[in-house]
Amino acid sequence: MTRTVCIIGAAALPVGKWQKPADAPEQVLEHELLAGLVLDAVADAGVERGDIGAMAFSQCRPYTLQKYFATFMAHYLRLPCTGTVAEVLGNGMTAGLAFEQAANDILLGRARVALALGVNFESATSAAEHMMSSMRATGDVDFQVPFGITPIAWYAMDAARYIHEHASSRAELASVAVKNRAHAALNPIAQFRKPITLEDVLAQPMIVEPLGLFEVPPRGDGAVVLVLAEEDVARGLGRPYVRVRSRGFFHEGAHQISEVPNDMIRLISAETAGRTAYEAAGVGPADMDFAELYAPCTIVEVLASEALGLLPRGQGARAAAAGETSLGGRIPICTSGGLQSRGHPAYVTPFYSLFECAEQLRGRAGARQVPNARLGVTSAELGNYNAALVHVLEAVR
Amino acid sequence: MTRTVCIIGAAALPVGKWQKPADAPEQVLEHELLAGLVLDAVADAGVERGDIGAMAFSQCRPYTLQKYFATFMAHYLRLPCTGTVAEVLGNGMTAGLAFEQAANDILLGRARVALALGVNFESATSAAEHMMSSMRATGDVDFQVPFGITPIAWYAMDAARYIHEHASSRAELASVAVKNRAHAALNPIAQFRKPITLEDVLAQPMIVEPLGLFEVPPRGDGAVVLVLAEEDVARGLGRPYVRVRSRGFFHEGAHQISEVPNDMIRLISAETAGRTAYEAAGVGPADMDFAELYAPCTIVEVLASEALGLLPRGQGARAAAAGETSLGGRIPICTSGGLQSRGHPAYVTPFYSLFECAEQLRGRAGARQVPNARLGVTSAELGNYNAALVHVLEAVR
Amino acid sequence: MLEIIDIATPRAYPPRVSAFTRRFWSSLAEGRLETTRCTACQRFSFPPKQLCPHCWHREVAWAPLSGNGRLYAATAIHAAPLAFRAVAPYRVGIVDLDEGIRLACALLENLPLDSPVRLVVLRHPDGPLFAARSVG
Amino acid sequence: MLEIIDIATPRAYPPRVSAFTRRFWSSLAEGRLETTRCTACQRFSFPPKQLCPHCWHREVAWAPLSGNGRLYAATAIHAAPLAFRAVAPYRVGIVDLDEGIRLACALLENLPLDSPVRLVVLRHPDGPLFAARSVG
Ligand SMILES: [Zn+2]
Ligand SMILES: [Zn+2]
Repeated sequence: MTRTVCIIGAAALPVGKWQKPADAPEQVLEHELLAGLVLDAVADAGVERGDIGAMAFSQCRPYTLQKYFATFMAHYLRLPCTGTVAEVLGNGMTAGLAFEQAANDILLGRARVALALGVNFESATSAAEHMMSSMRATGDVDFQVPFGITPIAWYAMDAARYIHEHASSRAELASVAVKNRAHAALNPIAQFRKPITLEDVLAQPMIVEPLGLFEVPPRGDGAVVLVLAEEDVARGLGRPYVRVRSRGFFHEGAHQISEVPNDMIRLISAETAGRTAYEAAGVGPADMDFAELYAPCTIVEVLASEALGLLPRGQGARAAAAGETSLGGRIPICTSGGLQSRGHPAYVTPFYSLFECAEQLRGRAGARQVPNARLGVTSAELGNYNAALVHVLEAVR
Repeated sequence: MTRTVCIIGAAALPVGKWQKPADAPEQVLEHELLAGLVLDAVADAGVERGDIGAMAFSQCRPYTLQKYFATFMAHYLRLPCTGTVAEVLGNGMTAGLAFEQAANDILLGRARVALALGVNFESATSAAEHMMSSMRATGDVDFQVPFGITPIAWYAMDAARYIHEHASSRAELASVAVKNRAHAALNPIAQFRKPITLEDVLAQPMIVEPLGLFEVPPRGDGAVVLVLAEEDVARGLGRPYVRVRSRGFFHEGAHQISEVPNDMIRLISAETAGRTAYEAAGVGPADMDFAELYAPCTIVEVLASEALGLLPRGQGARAAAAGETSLGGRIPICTSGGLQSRGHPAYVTPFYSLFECAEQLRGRAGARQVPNARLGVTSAELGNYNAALVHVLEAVR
Repeated sequence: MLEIIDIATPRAYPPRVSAFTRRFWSSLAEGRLETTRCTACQRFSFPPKQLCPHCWHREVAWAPLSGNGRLYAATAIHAAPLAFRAVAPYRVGIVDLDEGIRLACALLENLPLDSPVRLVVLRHPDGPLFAARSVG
Repeated sequence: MLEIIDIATPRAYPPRVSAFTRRFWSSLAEGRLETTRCTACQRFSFPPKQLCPHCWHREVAWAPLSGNGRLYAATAIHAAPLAFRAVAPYRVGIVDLDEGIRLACALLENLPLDSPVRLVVLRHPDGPLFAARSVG
């Protein structure tokens, strides 16, 4: 029997600063917030609690004191499961992999309804302190980390190379941040919603040259619950839902930089995973009504858009500056406001992307609705897009 | 198309103290060791590197400085993947869940050969310090951890209850440790191999009453690589292999203790997961030639054996004391030496169980070989066996 | 009201307090053991929760607990985490309260299993905890 | 031999040394840049590895590297991790060595991409690191 996975319900916390400092007299507890979201998402889906057979969690940050969070939550909700209960980890792809794990339980017939969920609390730890841990993910701890390379420093080097090779400019790249803020202004769960101009972006302090404060992701907390189901279940509910048309994954066998010189700004993994997903769905990039991409920095959105065939190679920044990727443009990208403005609680960020796709494809995106949105594409990544996970999603109403 | 998963190759580091203190001038690096094991396991399997399409990692302990270990290893080995590259976490079940993730990629046709692998280094951190983190997994951080409950304290309470209800004794339970040490004496990768007597066990200092030092798991480091493949591939290699006949999973919806009083020493999850696995394979507990169980303490082996139908309820400790679970007995359990003597590098422990099953079922267990071993059962757990993952494995020669 | 026992030292691992759980700890400090009870199915939860884990109803009310129960299981911990080293060995137990709730807590005496027990408040200088002791 | 530049302060984040990588760091301290080369396929790896990542052959030999290459990409890091705050902003770059190896390292100057560069040794009091600078 061939099964099809659908997204039938969703709930998301507005991205922002939720976590309290460790010495604050009153704490905001991750599990209290997430349990409430589970009930919201399940109500949104219209399923019964007893239908749920699996829970796939994106891992919490180490700042979350409650350990073995997945099994703890199964207890908190008194939710027996015949499918998997586990936590997964994979850099920025973490929530994408959790989504896959929940989907796999449905594909393998181990659950008819599954939750993909997680909470990422980190804002009470300063960026400088947080980077002492996150920089240990930027390459070899002994051969790359000693130079102080931060996670977004790799993207900055992508930006430098892109400007150099394609005669682009910081201003062209910065236009992506302006566009994303304009989208976020229409998104009630976005972290930053006050519109900004190109001049505002260019006037920000440098973070990693040539990227300034508004071109890199802010730090924040978030939590999302997605309800997945086999299509039989989805059909029986009589509500709009989202069909997972296809998926593609590829890991290029390198982490951050390849030791064998290659074309670093051609994201070969996104290209390969995207091609796999498009082919499996029998569609092409031109069929997409919108794209919600994992793109921590402006440059990453440009490179991923090009790799996924949404914009011509070397022309992505220019196209964004020309408004092609804005709402109302040829191919709206990151209608949520993207990682710069919707926010980037990293381990749940791909959940937020899937949440935005679900809102768009169920016609619930309000002022930022893409008219007649029928097909969308979303991506998640590992490292410097060394691996990509791509999903093509379809509206069913 | 229905696919079947097989274990075709394996390599394991002898369990022991490998990790060096953080201030030691020379470090033993997790990735250097694991990379060597990958080559060993792939050679054992007889497949080509290019056949491998996925890597599922048990997560490393937080003491492992190299972060995003999975994608780092994909780079270290320059191994592109079309299946998943990710790390999973789930208490003592961690490696079992990683094994499942690798198996799922094969079942879903995303890889024909997949690696399930991981390294657990922790021994350079003292037990008292380590428990400051691990106790945060022993229940609710705010309502249970403040009493200083350690992970194995729950098992100690199981032991107290078992002795109370079934008129058993510490000596009966302790006999499990003697049996496991006798098995470990025959296992070249076991952490402790010097035979011990019941008197030795009873003379040890108390750790958590009524369990003494030899009845609880030692701390140690380990690493394992398993090579999984679709049965077509396995068949083509012309070597003995292990067929995964079936699996069962159940989470009871509680973490450590249920807030609703139940029969705590009836491991309902192991019972349910075991039943699911037996039924899927069309076999029963009496068909098993041996069992390799996840059992940190003596009492846990008794309870899990009973829940899996290998020994009658309330009679497990007595049966062990009578030699029924020893090599040569009715149903040999933990021929590897179990977690007390083979060792317990927790996040890779279920890999070591699967490794032992693979050795037994391929007839390579040497002096501890179960004659004509054809079927075996293995388990992994979450919490106080709040969830169980059970596999029935079969020899194909 | 539970008996209150004064302890001279601060808690080894103080629990966190959220806006929601503050009520539990404030009541406990005054000798009242409370938890949440579902307004729909009427079942108790412990630890207190903002939602009912039994039926997922979202409305719960605070309700008193008698503190009377039975000792289901117990141990003494000799090998202790760093923060608890000074007090090791110490006893902990699992108690089934009369209201049908199972909880874990400190145990003040070495009691046979199935003994009737009663919860008490341990008043540390930095806040309360709870424990079980024999009845009478 | 690489130029050796003395630096007064210890390394902000000292690399660990294993029995295998000791050779790299010892050589570097003396101005020699070495890495491993496969005895089967003859390809270089960087960082040095006990096995060949290109063909999975298990025998490798230590081989010298010229230290000459080309700057592929670069940035200056202003928002720095705690340990690097004192030296921020600092430059890092990606260098393609003539031997066909791409590596990341500190960058001593602001150079246009594709500039020829040469690696140098930074001799800190606690051990060496490496960096790239302009040629000539
Ligand atoms: Zn209720
Ligand atoms: Zn080679």
